[in-house]
Amino acid sequence: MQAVIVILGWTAFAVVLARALQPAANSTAPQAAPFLGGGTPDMHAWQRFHFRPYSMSLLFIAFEMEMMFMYPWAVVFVSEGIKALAEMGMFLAILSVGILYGWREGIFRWQ
Amino acid sequence: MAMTHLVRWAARAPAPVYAAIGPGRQAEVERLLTRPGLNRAKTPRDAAILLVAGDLPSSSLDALNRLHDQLPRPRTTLRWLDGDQEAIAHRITTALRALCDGAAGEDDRLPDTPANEWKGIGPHGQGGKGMMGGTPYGRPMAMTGKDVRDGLQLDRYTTRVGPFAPMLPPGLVLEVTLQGDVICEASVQAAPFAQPAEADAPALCAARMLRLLGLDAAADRVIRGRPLRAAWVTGAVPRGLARINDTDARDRLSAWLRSRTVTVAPPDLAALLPGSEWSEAMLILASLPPSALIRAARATEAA
Amino acid sequence: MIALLALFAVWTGWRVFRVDSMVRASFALMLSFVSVGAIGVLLSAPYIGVATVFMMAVEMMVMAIFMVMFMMNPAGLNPMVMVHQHRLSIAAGVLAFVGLSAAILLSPLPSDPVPEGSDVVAQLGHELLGPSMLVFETAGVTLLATMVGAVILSSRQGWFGAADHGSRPPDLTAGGDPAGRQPGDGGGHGHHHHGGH
Amino acid sequence: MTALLVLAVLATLLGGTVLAALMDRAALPLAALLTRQRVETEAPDRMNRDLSSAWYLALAAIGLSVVPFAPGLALIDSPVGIVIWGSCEALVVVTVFLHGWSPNAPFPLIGAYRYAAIGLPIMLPSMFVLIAAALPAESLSLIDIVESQREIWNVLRQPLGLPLFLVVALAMTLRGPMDYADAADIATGTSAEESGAARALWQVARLAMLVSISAIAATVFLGGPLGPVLPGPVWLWLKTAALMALTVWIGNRVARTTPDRMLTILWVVLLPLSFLGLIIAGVMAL
Repeated sequence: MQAVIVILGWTAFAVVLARALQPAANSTAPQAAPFLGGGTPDMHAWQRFHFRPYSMSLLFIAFEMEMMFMYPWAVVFVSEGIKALAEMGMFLAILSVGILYGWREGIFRWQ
Repeated sequence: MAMTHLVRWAARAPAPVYAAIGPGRQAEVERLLTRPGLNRAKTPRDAAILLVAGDLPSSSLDALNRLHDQLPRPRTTLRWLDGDQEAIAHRITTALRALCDGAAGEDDRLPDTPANEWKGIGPHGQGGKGMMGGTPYGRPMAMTGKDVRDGLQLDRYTTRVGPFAPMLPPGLVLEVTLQGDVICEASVQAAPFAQPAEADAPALCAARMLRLLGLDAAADRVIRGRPLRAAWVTGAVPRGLARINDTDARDRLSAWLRSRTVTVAPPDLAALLPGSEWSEAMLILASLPPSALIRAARATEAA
Repeated sequence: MIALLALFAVWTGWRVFRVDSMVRASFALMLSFVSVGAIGVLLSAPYIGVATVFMMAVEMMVMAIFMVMFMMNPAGLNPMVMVHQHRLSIAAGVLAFVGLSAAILLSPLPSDPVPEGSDVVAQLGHELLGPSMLVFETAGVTLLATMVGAVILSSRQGWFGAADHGSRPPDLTAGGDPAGRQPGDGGGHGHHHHGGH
Repeated sequence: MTALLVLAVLATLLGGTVLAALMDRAALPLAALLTRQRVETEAPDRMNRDLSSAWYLALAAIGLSVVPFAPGLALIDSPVGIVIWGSCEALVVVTVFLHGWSPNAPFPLIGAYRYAAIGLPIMLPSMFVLIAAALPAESLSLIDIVESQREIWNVLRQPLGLPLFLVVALAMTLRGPMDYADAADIATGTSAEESGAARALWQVARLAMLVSISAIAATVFLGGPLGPVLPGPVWLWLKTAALMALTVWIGNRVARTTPDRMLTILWVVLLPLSFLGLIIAGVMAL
């Protein structure tokens, strides 16, 4: 309960502070043009942005998902002893195969 | 009360200067901006003073006006024609103090009209016909096209960068088509301004690359002739970038750091840049000494 | 408190379909999940609750990236409608709501309060290493299959060359020209400056 | 007690931010920013632009709230402290992305996507080193992690932990070699279109995050409030300040490579290293 209230409290505090400190923005048209060192753009910058490491982000999600199993595992590691070590070793070995495969396919770089 | 303190502190802060560098003045400006009381702003939004060094050709006045208007108010423009560093540094601090004391600063130079006419067709007035049509908020949207790397046909963003972009050599106007952050096409719209041989000095060339690597303090030290204090400098530049005459960008940086002048044959920029990611492209350009770049761009422009 | 968070979750969930921008939609959905995670924390499931927040922050970030990448008008510069098949979706939504509410109201809910001071995270850990070990290891293999599948489907270049090497897109008309990118002109395959690093 | 802890978090955040500004020599320039106009770009996402700095600041405060100021005493006394901190890291990536997305301008947009590419995978080493620290404590709570360091600090027991976590700290505070969001080649990236008070607030939030992540690192690796003679909070402040100075120093001295290479380094070098760190921690804990 306290955790949730504290988190909500800090968020509200920061938002109020930011609103108070940041004045309303205003600009004339030439000021509002995006900065390009004196150059001009042809179009809006918002676009279907080609995020180059897209394969990496998919692999990352899968990896992140299983990392979530590791937190409860860490708590009982000492009390479960060698069994926990073996089981997590197996789990991580399976996942490392995925990383090795991704590396071999060259997904950890800009496509 | 709080406001007076704020203004007093603001007057004592290093003067944030954005430099628009003209023909022949690159080396002098780069040396000037390493002085302790001055701060080299990387974007006009962070600057209060626009320093215009040298005589700009009339073709770049429009860009200068655009740049001037992008500085937040209050702002001041200073022109620097002679080479006296002491005098201009003093003028900059005086101008900053005047701004802090409540001087009005300069008005916009360009008219306050949007880039394109707004076409109020959509139900809310800002759009065109269909999801991708029209000029919402005064500009069209990017459209899909071919990609040079993985063949995924997403949007292409075309823009001109320069002539006063902080990461490009002064005077160079590049028209680039980006897909994501990878350059698909590049063409030289205006060549860099001519610079004397002094701009090829190893310390200055090394400092330009160091700034791109995020080592501003180290770059200032190198220009002032002090030993470099930084780690993993040459290693951070990828191998094989802009390989010309058997030297790549990393080789040239290490030569400059050992105070050796580098000469390279002028490359074909329009062929060199496409296919590289934006930060690689900027490293490629910074790894070419200004003299080679100027000759390269002139050749491309003529062709 | 729980009711407020639940209301916030529903409101942000509704916003997902009312905003024009894909980025706003993704992160509205994230806020909805964050408040669900906070409800989990309040229901004495601290690990599950906070892990929900963690996972959803990451996943909605990736979702925003892909939404912007592939959707038309991703920033909502032109106004648009984010929902399709209005009637069907409204009917499905109402039906699901009624069904779930009925299930909640009609089924006898167990009352099994968590004893004060019990370590729920450790219990979860013992469960994973004991009775649910098979589930846990199966999840590992499933995720490996996910990884391999995602890489195969999304990556063009690979160990054995480009994924579409030698493939031919389907015809637009019977016996006509292939649709889309033509085999051989493969934007990028031929002139790859960066294959080496 | 709670009120006292709220005050402690606030005071630490405020004092630490001022200290960080002095270390960065940014105090006077930040004050000067407040005297200038705040410009607005064409058709921006106003809500996200205004809120991103606030979220960043809030995440710094939340992160600092899980740190125990004295043994057994934290504002958020949660059994899953390091998971809360992990969520803060994940939300920092979202916040920086929104900061770059919202101005509708090319350089901030490139910065935002670059940061997403680097900020997401950097969380994996971060999770591994924090889980490694949780092994000997048999708990995810930072209070228990402090208790587990009464005999020997984690920095000695798990030698790979602190160096790896410092890399994460650089990425979370947009600093030096990991500053892919606000790099020089894109004219300070996500901040390129911000001026005046908005720019100042974003920089302040960055500094506040430096305080927060240094306090977490001091707690997890340097025993937090543990130490002889002086009271707990003083030890925590001293260790936090030392780590802040170290982070700033590294950030100013190490070159930033291209995002493409850094991505490969993250997966191929840092991730296996953090694997190794976990194995070392596991064997030591048994």
